[in-house]
Amino acid sequence: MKIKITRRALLAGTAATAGVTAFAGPWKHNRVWAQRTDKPILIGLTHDASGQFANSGQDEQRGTIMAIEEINAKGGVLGRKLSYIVADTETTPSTATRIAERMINRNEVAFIVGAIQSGVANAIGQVAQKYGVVYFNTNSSSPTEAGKDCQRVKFVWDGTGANFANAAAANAVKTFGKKWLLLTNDYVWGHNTSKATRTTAVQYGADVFDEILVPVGTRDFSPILLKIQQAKPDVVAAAVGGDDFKVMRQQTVDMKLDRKPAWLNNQQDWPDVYGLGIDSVFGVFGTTWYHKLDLPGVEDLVKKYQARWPDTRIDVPGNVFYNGYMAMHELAKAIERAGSTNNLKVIRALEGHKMSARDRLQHGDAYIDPVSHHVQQTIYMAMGNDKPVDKTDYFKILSWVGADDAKDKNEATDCKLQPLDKTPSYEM
Amino acid sequence: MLVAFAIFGTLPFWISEIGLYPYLGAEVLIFCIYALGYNVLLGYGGLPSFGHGAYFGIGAYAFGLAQFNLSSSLWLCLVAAILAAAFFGAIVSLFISHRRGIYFALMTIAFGQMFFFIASKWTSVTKGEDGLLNILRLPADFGFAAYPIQRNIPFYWFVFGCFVVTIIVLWRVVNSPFGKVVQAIKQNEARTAFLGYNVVLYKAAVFTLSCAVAGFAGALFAMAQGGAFVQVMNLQWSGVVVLMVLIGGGFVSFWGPVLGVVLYFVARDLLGVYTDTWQLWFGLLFMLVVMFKPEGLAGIWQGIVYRKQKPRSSASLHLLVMLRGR
Amino acid sequence: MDFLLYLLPHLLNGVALGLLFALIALGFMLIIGVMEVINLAHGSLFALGAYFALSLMTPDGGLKLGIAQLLFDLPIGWRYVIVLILAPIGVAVVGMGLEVCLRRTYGKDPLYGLLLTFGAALVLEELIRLTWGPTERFIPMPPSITGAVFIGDLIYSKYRFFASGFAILMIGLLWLFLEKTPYGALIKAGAHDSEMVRALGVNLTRLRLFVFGFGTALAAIAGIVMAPIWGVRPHVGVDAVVPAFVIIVLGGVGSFWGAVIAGLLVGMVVGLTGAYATDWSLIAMYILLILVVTFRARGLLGKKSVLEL
Amino acid sequence: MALFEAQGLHMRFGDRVVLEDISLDFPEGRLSGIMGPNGAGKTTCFNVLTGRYKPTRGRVVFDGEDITGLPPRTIARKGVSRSFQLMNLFNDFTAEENVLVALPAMRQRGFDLIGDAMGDRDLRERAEAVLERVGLAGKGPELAKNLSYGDRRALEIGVALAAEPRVLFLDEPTSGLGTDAIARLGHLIRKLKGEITIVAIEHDMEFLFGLADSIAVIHWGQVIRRGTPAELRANPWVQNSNLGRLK
Repeated sequence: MKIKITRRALLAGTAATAGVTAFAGPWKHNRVWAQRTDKPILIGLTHDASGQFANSGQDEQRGTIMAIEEINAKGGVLGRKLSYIVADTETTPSTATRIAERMINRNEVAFIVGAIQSGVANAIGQVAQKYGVVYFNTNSSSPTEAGKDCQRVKFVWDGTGANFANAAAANAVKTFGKKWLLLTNDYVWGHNTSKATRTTAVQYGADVFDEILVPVGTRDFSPILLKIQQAKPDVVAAAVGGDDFKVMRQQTVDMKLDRKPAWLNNQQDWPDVYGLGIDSVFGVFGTTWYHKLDLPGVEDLVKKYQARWPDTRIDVPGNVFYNGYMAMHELAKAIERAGSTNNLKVIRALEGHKMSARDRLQHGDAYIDPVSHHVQQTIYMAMGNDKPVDKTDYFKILSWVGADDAKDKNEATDCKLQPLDKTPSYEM
Repeated sequence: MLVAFAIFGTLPFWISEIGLYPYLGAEVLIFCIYALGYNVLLGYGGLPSFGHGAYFGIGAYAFGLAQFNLSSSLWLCLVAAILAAAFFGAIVSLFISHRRGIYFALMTIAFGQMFFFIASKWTSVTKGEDGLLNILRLPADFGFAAYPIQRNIPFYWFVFGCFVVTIIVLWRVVNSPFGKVVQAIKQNEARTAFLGYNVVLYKAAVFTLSCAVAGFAGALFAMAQGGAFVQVMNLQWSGVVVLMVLIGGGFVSFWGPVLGVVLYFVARDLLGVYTDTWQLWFGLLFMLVVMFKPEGLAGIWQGIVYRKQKPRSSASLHLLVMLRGR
Repeated sequence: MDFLLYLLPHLLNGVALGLLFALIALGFMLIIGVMEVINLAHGSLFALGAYFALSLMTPDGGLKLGIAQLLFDLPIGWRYVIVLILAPIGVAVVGMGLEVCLRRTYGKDPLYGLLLTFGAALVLEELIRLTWGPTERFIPMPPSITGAVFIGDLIYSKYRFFASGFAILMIGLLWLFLEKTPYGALIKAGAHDSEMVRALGVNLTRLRLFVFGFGTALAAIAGIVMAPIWGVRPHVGVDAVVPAFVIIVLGGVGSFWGAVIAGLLVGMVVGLTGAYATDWSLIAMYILLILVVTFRARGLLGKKSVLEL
Repeated sequence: MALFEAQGLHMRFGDRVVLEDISLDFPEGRLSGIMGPNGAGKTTCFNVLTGRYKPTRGRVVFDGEDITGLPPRTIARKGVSRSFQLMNLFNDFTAEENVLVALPAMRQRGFDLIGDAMGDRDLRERAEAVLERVGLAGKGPELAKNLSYGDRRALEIGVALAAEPRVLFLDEPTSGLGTDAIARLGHLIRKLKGEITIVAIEHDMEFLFGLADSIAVIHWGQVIRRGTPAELRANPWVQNSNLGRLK
């Protein structure tokens, strides 16, 4: 047993990144130590590197890291450089909790950024709230994130399932018809998203005649596809996510069923489709950003991305990258506005903050909702591109909806942020 | 035993110095409890369950639900978690106790998957993939005084206390007449039946017991995380506990699982800092252990001790027996 | 009548699904039946098959050897046929490497074989992620087997016809091999009486190496055939190994027809629950397993095996 | 009055008839033998008698009670104990633990989850006594798997004895043993004879002839001869048959 101690000690010696930490004094406020002003601001990046969302996790990581490098190239924030540490959250909440604890207690990060899956985001959010660390949920789009599971320290950057439903449903009733069938992945995100779709669709006169619950982990959609054919709906509104969605897409496209009923897919994450060929995009779906938006600055970002990440298989930036990239830049700006890395000041600087369409590289202005901490933003509707200009041009952008129209009205009632004065002060 | 207690009993004083952190210590201890309970089933009973995460998860959910709906007493909530896990374990044991080997293993997978599936589906109760959040670390009320265990270090002490209790209970169980019978069943089920034992009942009992311990650990884990998440119930996490127990040497030692858990978490935490591909290195390490030292870490340790201690004094023999477990 | 018309496509679909499930389980069955090793790396080898096929089918797979260019220049149909032969051979080599590692566990508790392959599964999956990246990949298929067919007014996938036909072919070939060739007889003898095989003067070590390689090649074939249906991603193997496991136990360890029947049964159950109670379709297979094993200890057609000890 | 009786046992596996109308009785306090060539149905008969298999037809009666088809553990609890032909010890237990687990007193405490199994002096003394009885005094702390072949056989009988049976069934006790060990075993069984009722299957005729009070010969699933050793020895059929070594 003694051997173990020495081995551990040895390992500790090699783990040079860890500063010498001691636990002293009462917990809540001992985190506010005098900081040397030149000490880098350490950001903990909690992106999935394995598990179901490894691919998206790595894509948002490219976004956050690129933003950090750009900020540092301009001299950092408040005279301090940004540095970062990365840990794989494995798409697993228990891992995420441990990593958040480690980042805060051992690595002493100032902020935590990154999430794809809502369970992971919640696990990190809870730890962050306990210590008061500001946490950015970059890419988990469960409506509960800015609803009942909102946190004072947590900010949600992606559009949620409800946003996409709001943006799409009204239009789809007019365009495709009134006979609707819902295809719902049998988990919280699926249920919430379908609920939002149903509400909006019914409001615009649709008849939702059936809802098929698809168990999470379904690998064969053939019975479901047959069932859909037998039911003959005008519109199939699908809230199917993760690997299930990839499998469903593949099987639907293979059977050429992607044209006959109109498919309304909630959101299409870029990393999930890129590389599979333009044919593999099916249905109408939402996204927060596209690399061929006709806006100033978009092309620049694409070029910068390609220069920085020449080796990645994803040749152009997509929405997942974009959310990570924008969030990190906004974090730096918020620190600048707050004049401090103190969490409470940063939170105040973020709440209600307005971001211009120009800065966001979107068509409409966006703002951080002070009620739910959700970034209310432009939502684009898109479909597979029938006239691509190059091999990356998968999407045809159909329309866009401004922040206030896409907004999820339930957030205001569902979300109850912890009071700011009950949030521990934290500064690194 | 003393060495283990000494290391874990002083851990908060030095863990930060070696580059780790108290939360990790608490998590390690919780998984030690889980793994030790599991090893009573696998190492002593010879019954490979590949769906044990289910009972860990049931414990976590039961703890959270009890806290929200029943009582704000820590003890009652813990008891509820243990009973819930034991209850479902007992039901499952009715189906699987007359099975052996691979059929036993498969049935545990099937039931584990069912529980996992139900937990993911029954979102109104478990909150599905979002997780059952805001589970509190309730104060430990001893009647004469109540201690808050919100912060990580007091929480660590609390978990350590639970660990000690678990060790003592399980140690007594494996050395009790019941423990002997269970070991006899592992070695020779038919013979044990011919000696007049109702082996099915014993298998059911040991399965239920280890489910109860898993539920206990699950409840502690819910406190540690402040929530209950469905992922701990999936097949992969059920596999991880088997892996930890065997790599540590659960077949040859009571303490094996503890070694395995420590190795797993520390290696993962440290490898995870340097590489995203820790799974590759850990997998390789694991293959090497299975190939060259299937008795696991405890086997290596025993090899060293035996070689050094050819002429044993009775005192050191006693110590050795305590260390090896059996 | 309406009811029957509604049911019929689902029944047929269930049969097609069942054949695919049986195909997925074949390699697993061979290894568990003959060597009494539970090969948890089956899924990763299944995935590896798909990735090898990816690399051989298209330059997109990252294979930069000059000789591969010859392959890429072939018409896609021929390329596909060649890949269906070459990729499994490649995977078989990997599998044989694994068998060499496994030798140290022979004669011990079968749990150790299971654990070793569990470790191998982790390693293989991570190697796949390192080599080909975490992104979803796409293997081009000959156009003659993709697309849709019309059955009445229903559309069905052409590829599924091909895949289930292929599954029947593989099941038939394997059966012929096991029953009608001297090698098959040897393999079956090796399953139950290793002493007899030794007495016949056959090198048991080599026989096991061969069987394991053969089993992993079957896993790879299943991986390639399933790729257009399930997609190709590093962790796709998990989707294969669990059903394979279920099917083997349901059918009974060591029984060829047991596995085939169980595969069909699972396919039918998944197909029908998919139509009538979609939200229960995934768990149906486990409920089926629990029911069968509760009443028939060794599955449908199982024999006694050391794995029970 | 026989303590243990088999009445008209039939046993079929599939369409194979293994036992056909077997009736046997084993009087109290005697040593009865069953012999026959390999494959004659001896072991199946044994397994039916001790409850491992349920006979297709017929009854097994112990002490006036019908025990046909009861599970092995119930039969064992009534006082029927058996040893196994292929040695069936708890290999990772010590010799003492092997015996300990078999004691009825231990069985009664089987669901004692917190007591110390090895701390009960009374139990250990009883176990020690059994070991002594089978000639293994002092070998208690040895692991069963490390014992010599002869010692293991003795322990096998010790485990069966520890259950404090009224009837002890021995399945081919001499198989695999050398001459010395057989002699030792003979000595041991002779000591037990008279204390309890013993039924032994054996194909070593010499061994059985020297010990048994009466012997039944089974062939093709039927009892073909019964009698005392002397009667059988004189029987020309037995002499001519190849039932085993007969000097």
